Amino acid sequence: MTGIQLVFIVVAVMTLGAALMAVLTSNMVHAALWLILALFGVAIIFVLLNAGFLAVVQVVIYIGAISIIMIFAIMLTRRLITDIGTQTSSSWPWAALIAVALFGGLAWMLSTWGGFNTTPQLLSPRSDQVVELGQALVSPNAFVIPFEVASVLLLAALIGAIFIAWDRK
Amino acid sequence: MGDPITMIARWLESQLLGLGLSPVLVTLILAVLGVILIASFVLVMDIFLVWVERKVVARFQDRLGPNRLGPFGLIQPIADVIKLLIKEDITPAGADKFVYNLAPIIALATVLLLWAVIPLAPDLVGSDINVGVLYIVAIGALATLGVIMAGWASNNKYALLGAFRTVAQMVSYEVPMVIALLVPVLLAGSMGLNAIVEAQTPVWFVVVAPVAALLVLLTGIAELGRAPFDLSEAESEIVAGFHIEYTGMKFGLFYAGELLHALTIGALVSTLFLGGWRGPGVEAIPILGVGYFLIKAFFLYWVIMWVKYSMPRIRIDHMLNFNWKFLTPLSLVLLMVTAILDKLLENGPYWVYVTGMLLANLVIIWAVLQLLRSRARVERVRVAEPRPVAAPPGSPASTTTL
Amino acid sequence: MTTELITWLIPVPPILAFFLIVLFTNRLKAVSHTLAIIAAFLAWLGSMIVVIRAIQIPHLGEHPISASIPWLATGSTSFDIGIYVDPLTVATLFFVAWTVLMIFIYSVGYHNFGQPKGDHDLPGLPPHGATETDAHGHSHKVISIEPMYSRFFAFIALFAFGMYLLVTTDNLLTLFVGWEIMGLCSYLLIGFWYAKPSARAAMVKAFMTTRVGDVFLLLGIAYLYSATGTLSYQAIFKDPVVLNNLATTPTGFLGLSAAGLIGILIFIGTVGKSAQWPLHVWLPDAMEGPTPVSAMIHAATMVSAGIYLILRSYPLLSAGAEHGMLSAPMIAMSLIGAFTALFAATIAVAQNDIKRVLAYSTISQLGYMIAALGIGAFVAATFHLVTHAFFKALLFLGSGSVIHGMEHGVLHTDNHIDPQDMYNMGGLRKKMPITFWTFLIGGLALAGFPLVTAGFWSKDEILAEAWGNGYWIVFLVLALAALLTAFYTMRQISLTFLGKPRSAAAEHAKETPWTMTLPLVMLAVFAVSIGWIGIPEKFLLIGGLIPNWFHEFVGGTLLEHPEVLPFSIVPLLASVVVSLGGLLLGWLAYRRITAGEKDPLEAPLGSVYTVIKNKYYFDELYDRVFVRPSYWFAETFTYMIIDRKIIDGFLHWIAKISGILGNFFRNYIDKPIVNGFGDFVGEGTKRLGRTFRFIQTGKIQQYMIAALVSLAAFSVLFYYLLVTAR
Amino acid sequence: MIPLSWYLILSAALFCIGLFGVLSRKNAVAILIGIELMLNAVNVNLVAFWRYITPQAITGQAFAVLVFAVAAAEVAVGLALIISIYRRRNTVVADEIDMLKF
Repeated sequence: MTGIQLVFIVVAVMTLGAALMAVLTSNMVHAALWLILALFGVAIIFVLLNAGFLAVVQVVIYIGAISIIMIFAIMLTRRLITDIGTQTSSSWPWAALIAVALFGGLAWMLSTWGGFNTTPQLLSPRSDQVVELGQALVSPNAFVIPFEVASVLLLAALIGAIFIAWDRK
Repeated sequence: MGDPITMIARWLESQLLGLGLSPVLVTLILAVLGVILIASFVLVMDIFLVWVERKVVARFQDRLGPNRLGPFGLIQPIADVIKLLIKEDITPAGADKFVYNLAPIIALATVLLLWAVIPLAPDLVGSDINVGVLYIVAIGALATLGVIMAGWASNNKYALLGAFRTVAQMVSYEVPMVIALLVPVLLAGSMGLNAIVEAQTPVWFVVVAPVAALLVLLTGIAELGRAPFDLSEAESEIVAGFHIEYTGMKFGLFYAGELLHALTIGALVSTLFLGGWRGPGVEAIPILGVGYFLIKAFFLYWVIMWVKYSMPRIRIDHMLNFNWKFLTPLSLVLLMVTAILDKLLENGPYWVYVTGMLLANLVIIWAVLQLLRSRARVERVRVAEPRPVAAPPGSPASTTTL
Repeated sequence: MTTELITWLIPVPPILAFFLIVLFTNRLKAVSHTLAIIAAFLAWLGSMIVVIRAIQIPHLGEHPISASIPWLATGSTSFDIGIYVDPLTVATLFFVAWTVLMIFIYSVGYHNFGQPKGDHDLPGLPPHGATETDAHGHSHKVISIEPMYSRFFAFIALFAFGMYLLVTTDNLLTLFVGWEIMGLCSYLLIGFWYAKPSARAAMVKAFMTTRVGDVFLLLGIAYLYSATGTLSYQAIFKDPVVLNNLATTPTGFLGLSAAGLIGILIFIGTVGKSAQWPLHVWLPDAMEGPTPVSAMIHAATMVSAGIYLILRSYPLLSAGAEHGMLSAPMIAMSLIGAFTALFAATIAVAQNDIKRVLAYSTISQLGYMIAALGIGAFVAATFHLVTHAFFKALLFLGSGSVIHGMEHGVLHTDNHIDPQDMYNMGGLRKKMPITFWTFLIGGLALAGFPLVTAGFWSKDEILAEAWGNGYWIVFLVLALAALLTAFYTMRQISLTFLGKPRSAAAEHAKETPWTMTLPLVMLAVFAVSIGWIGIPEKFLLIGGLIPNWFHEFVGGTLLEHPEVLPFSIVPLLASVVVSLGGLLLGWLAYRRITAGEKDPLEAPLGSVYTVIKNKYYFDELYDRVFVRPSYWFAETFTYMIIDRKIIDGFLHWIAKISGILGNFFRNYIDKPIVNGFGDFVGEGTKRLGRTFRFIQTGKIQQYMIAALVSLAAFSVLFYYLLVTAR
Repeated sequence: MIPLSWYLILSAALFCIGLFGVLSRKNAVAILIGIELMLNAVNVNLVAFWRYITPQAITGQAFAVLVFAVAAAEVAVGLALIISIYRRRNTVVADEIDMLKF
């Protein structure tokens, strides 16, 4: 077991543990904080995958924006912060069954796939991924249309969110 | 070869390898050492900052400031620290203990994390990652987290209100800040901070993009919640904001974090716009860069203090309006103008490039001033109108939004 | 841009303008007309470029510009949509583009743009006028702006789209689409002032009458498609094999060949669209619409479309005709055309409404063209179509200008008389000089004033062809019609412009704004000059000065190039004599009619005059023969006798028996058996629903769980069925 | 070196945990948390495949960026809806928002 594998295992355990806590804990603010930890773990996974840009963006967007407004929303709907007792609905055994079954199915299916144990190829040292990604996102031959659509989607979501949450007197 | 820190690192490396350790382990040990070094350097400076802050504010307010303990009162901050350490550590009833204790650590740690990417001298940088500017934004986002955790865990409505205000402020001001940060990125063609510093030759970016520099400084002040944007700890409204319940060293961590954050903003702006470690003779003796860098950072720190002790606090709706209706559009316009000009003047001689950029910035400033002036005129007229204090409901006067 | 691309684009601006106006600028009058005029201008520009480029192509007839894309796939074949520019298209496109643009510009003035809003104008009625106070405090009435201004421009833009589509297309199906769009637009535009009962009646009449023709046309197209499997011009009209096949296939209907039957069906479509006897009744009534509409319908577009259709399908119509022997459709065309030419001309003589005279004149001239085509004079018919379009548009717009001037007078004097009645006019020469001179030019062109005007050359060519090919009956009828044409034209000019004013309104008439007079002047230029492109080569003295380019060019459309007839003095003399004689007679009879005087023809003609004045009682005849019998049939025969007595009686009888049977079924079968079963099913469903409705919890997560569980179950199932079972 | 399978198993586990959260939590915000976890699992998958299968094409990263955008939009609208519902019905419990039942 090399050092990097050790790092991976530590991070993976942290991520999965935090994710489990996020869906199990009954305190909503704690759930959000656990979510942040899980997301942070995913960011480290990105670093391990040589995608530094995505790791930083993950922190900016998921932790800096999404989690923060989630905490905001939790606090604004605060009747439930103080709710004591279970936060899971009565059908949770079914949910657990489905999740476990899905995981089993996925693991089994993946293990039958030929490329399951691929080891990484070396990245070409010359290429700067940030530059490459940036050019791909605005290149007419690559992702400019999805990128623009995503921007329009964000704008629409912005306006829609304002409209929905607007407190009409 | 005049760089003592690099030399020491080399020597240490060879010594450790000589002990028979594996290269990976040696790299790890050196990295940890580097982190400890930079962190302690910054934290020591933080103690010094307390003295600077108290001394400068005293001068601004026509007082003497600390002058009893040691020469010029230099030992005073040590005394402060001791006082904070021996105070009673209170955890309020009903507080979420774990989160409550974690919050001040995050508050200080996020500031320290920023120093990992700031280049102190040509070779002296914690980690020269290629997405440095983005990293700074990401760490800024984490800082928000510390505040909101503190506010919520304290189980105090003032703390929660303060946290809400801070988060609203930080999340909002992040928008123009990121956009304005894109201007030096665009000019340098890289997000790495060292690359940006290296691109600032022969002129600093403050000459090419003064408006962006101003914007970053302004939003930086707002991010760190200092006057005139210190709504999160407005004493007259919410007592002390998110850290109302904190005592002793936990409060000390917040306090130190705030002071250090101010210096960090200064360091950042100086890196991005004032040439960072650039100065005469740096090429020959790289360690000089640390000096230049600190001089610039402290100058900006002094500017931040100057602003803090000269301006009154602004109202919360004004603050948000100022951000969304003024700074954000302005930064967008600025980014577009800069991008277009950069493309247009790319192939011309350098002095045309610089002059063109400067002129464009001046035009933007002029236009903004004109806009503000006409707006102020309207505002003055509106304020001057007689307003009945108790208008019947439904009458026009009662429905005017103020 | 390539010529093909430009041709594709010609119909686009008008339809865009239509949608823009309808959807967005309904309330912005200035924007609406700007949009419409820009669209018309763009279409004009495109048309002119296409025309100029097409003219420069040698042997355009053999190698027309064409392109097409598949539109509707019908099994193995498909209907194409495409463009086709041959000499006939060029000629039509030329006059359509000019007249449409002029009419658009004219409409701005005609609908009083720039005038104030009316005092009590309502949508659906013509403007009544507004009261305006001038600087001295005097208030007087002025003309007010049309309340539905934008709507008008939207409609005429759509109309223009229909026409351009029809002209540029390369097959009969899209032609039919354009044809029907114009039918709809004429319906909408004739009834533009829909609050007037007469306009409503006229719009319905026009629509219903043309519908008769359209149904036959559609039949013809359908037959053609089933016979040949295509509707493309190129594949039918340019292919001698196909034409020959059609001409030799017998149909068993009156001994006609397939070509003959299709030709007659198509020709009936034209009879409806181009208002030929016996379907001519709608056109005079269509004068209820605003005057630019009349010009659009009667000159530029709709009626021309009818002629265009038969010109286009001339190879089919003439299939089977040998020299000296006409095919069946051609015989029908020459007979109906010649008859209509004379018949409508006689009616025109006795009409007093300025626009109605022109309407009948149009019918008569269209008859001319159809008769010309009937005797095989393809080029002459095309030529007359082009010249007629210009001078008739000019005349209609001129008459609109006159009416407009008269309306001004009516409002000014506040003396309510009919501003369209020629007996209320007189002496307008001095009041409206531009209108007078342009109208005079148009009138002379219509009358065929020798040598100078376009009408002379085209009409002369038709007469020459009739004479030269030995169809002397047609020749005589057409010559007589020409005489009458010259007569009523002069009658109209004299009554309107010469002599002394016969009413207070005429004294206060005023020249119309430049937006109206400019199109008049432009069209007047063409009414004179367009004839010079088709002077016969062997004409006395001036023949050959300008080469007879038109004959060469348009003749190329046909498979066999039409031969040039030898020059003959008889038709020339005839046309000069009838034209000058008619004009002279008209002038003598009507030059000094005073107010209140009767028509000088009334006394000598006696009861004949009454008959003509009442249009041979055709409206009444149709009323008696078709409309009232239909009503009677519906009311008395169908309703009273068949319906009430026979059908109802039968039904009552059935009902009684059914009642008895029904009682039996009800009591012994329905109630115990059927109802029992039904109740069982209903109750069972209800019980089932009550039992299972707990599934419908409204809880989204349970739904998701259910969906995922079933998905998993199905995945497993399919896996075993598809993978392991193999 | 870490084989691809580790990442795939990690992302599958993360996805299933997220799914469990979506299906079992009462609180609507908690359901959103589950959705975020699922989206992150997708992203891990995308980036891992990019790194291991097609490192020369940047597609995996570009898609991850698009997923970020979609996630941001989804949270913005989702939370706005939750707050709107909370204002009207004073609850964010998914089981209590069942006006469409029966």
